[in-house]
Amino acid sequence: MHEQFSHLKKVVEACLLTANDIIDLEQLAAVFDHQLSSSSLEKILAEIADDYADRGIELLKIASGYRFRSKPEYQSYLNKLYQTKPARYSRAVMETLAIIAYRQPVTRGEIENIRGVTINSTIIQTLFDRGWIEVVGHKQIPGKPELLATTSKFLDDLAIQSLEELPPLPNITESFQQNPEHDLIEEYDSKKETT
Amino acid sequence: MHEQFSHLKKVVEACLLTANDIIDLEQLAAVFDHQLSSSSLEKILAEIADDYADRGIELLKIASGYRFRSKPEYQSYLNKLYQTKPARYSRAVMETLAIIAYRQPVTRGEIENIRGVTINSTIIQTLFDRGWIEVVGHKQIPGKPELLATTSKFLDDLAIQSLEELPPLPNITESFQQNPEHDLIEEYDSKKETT
Amino acid sequence: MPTDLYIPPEALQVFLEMFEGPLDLLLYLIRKQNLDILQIPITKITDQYINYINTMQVLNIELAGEYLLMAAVLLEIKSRILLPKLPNASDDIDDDGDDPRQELIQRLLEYEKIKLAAVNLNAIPQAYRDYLWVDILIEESEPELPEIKPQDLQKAWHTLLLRSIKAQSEHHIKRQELSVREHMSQILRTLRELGKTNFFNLFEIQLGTQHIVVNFIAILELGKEGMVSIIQDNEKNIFVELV
Repeated sequence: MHEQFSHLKKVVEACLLTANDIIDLEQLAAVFDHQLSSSSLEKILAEIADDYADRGIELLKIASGYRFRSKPEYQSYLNKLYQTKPARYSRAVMETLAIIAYRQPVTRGEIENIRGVTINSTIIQTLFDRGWIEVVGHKQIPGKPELLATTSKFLDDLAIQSLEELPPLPNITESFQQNPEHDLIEEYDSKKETT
Repeated sequence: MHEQFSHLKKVVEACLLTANDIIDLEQLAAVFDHQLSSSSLEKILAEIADDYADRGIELLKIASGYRFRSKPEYQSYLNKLYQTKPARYSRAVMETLAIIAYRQPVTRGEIENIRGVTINSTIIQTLFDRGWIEVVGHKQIPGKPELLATTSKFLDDLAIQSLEELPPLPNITESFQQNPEHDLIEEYDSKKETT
Repeated sequence: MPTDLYIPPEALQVFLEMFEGPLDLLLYLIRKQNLDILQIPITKITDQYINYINTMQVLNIELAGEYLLMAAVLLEIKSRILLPKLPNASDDIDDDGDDPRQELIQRLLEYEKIKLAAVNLNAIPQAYRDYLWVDILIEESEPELPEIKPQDLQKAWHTLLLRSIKAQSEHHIKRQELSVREHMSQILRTLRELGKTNFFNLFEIQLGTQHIVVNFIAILELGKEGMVSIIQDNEKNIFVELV
């Protein structure tokens, strides 16, 4: 039995590490011809996650399944390996994304109202290109503007399972007191920005 | 020092596991700003290889560097993960094969006449590649087209001794009466065709 | 220009680019001076904002329309507040109990929430920026080839037949004809291997009469279809060869 469990673990491990995609329980069950229960698979997955607790990579449970990723603390090294500067989004992009994430579904006009400025098309396009937002319908007002919402890829790329795991919207007066001089502008500007 | 070594190992592990490519010592050295000797790196790599000796994946040292791969003994499981649907031949391939099997030796032109469409070269090639058809001569008409016939491998793969063991071809009215409800055309059309 | 916000003129352009719009600039003015956002001293803020805008314009720094619009909004709120009040009205509140600042305050609060939310969102590790997905090689294996059963061929043929119904035509395909076709292929194969062959060598007598008959028909069919030539030499030996 112990031998058997160890074998199953290795198979699941090989599946997850080679998948190059998110794998869900259904897919894993198919690997074993549906002879393993979901709870058995979850037990195996939990053990694998434990095994990697002190490694360079970690197993994540995300919205649509399971996937290994490199631990964020090693990213600076990985950047040297690939010699790429990872894309950082500008404040405008992140604020637009935040509005879509927290206020979805929203129209572009509503985003502009909240930010108080017109939105450059490239900002929305950046988010579309990344696969983080999508059109989920049209608002029944004149012009029938598109209603924007975040996608499951957005959740996956942030490695969270649902929108509820996003940090709660700050309570302004509190957060102000906690960070009396929180200088957001500087915080953003210290990073190289690209849209 | 031990702490340090464990840290380096995790970084190298993260590099190798996310690379999806062969990584050589030079690239790894760059990750550490060339502060590590080749022998140190090799020691780290040897330890990582050891760590994975009893896992679902293994670290390979190949001519041009290092790379993780799934262990071949788990391949049958991985196949199940990726090939959720068994491979199948397209309707075009199956019809072409049927014509060659039942009407051999036939030319490509004759096959096209029967199917009523021109035949993509990849279809014939698929059957050649599989070793199921061969050229048995050339028809003495202008252009001397190749005469195609099925091979003994075809019989072997279908586990029959001779073409006579193929299901007989009833005439149209019979086949209709036998299977009044199963519309084969639709059955085929509903599937995505691949060669 | 408020003294505590003095910025060298040459830095103003850069400074402007630091703001995401008039709401952002207003928030900056409010927060920098530790003012209560719920009780904005509208006169003070309006003056600072207008001063700031004016400085920009004097220096010919291009301002987005939104900044000018906000100036108008602030001036309007300020003027409403400065209007004479009824005796029972409290400070900054007009007759209907509506604070003319209310809408602006709501917008500022909403924007600040989003602004902070964006910072928090930005702090969450993002794929490819903060981590990479693990992606390792799968040991290559032979691609799995499709399996077919004899019945699949029958089905395929049915499909062809059914399709040709519309076209017209009668199909008379008999088992014996199939058998002839198989022999035709076999004979071609033999001839390809052996070259010109004696007619009788194409028969395997031990396989019986049916074989001989079918094989004979197959040779005739091959001749008729011009795939082989059947020739007789002076000694009346019959030979078959590929054309």
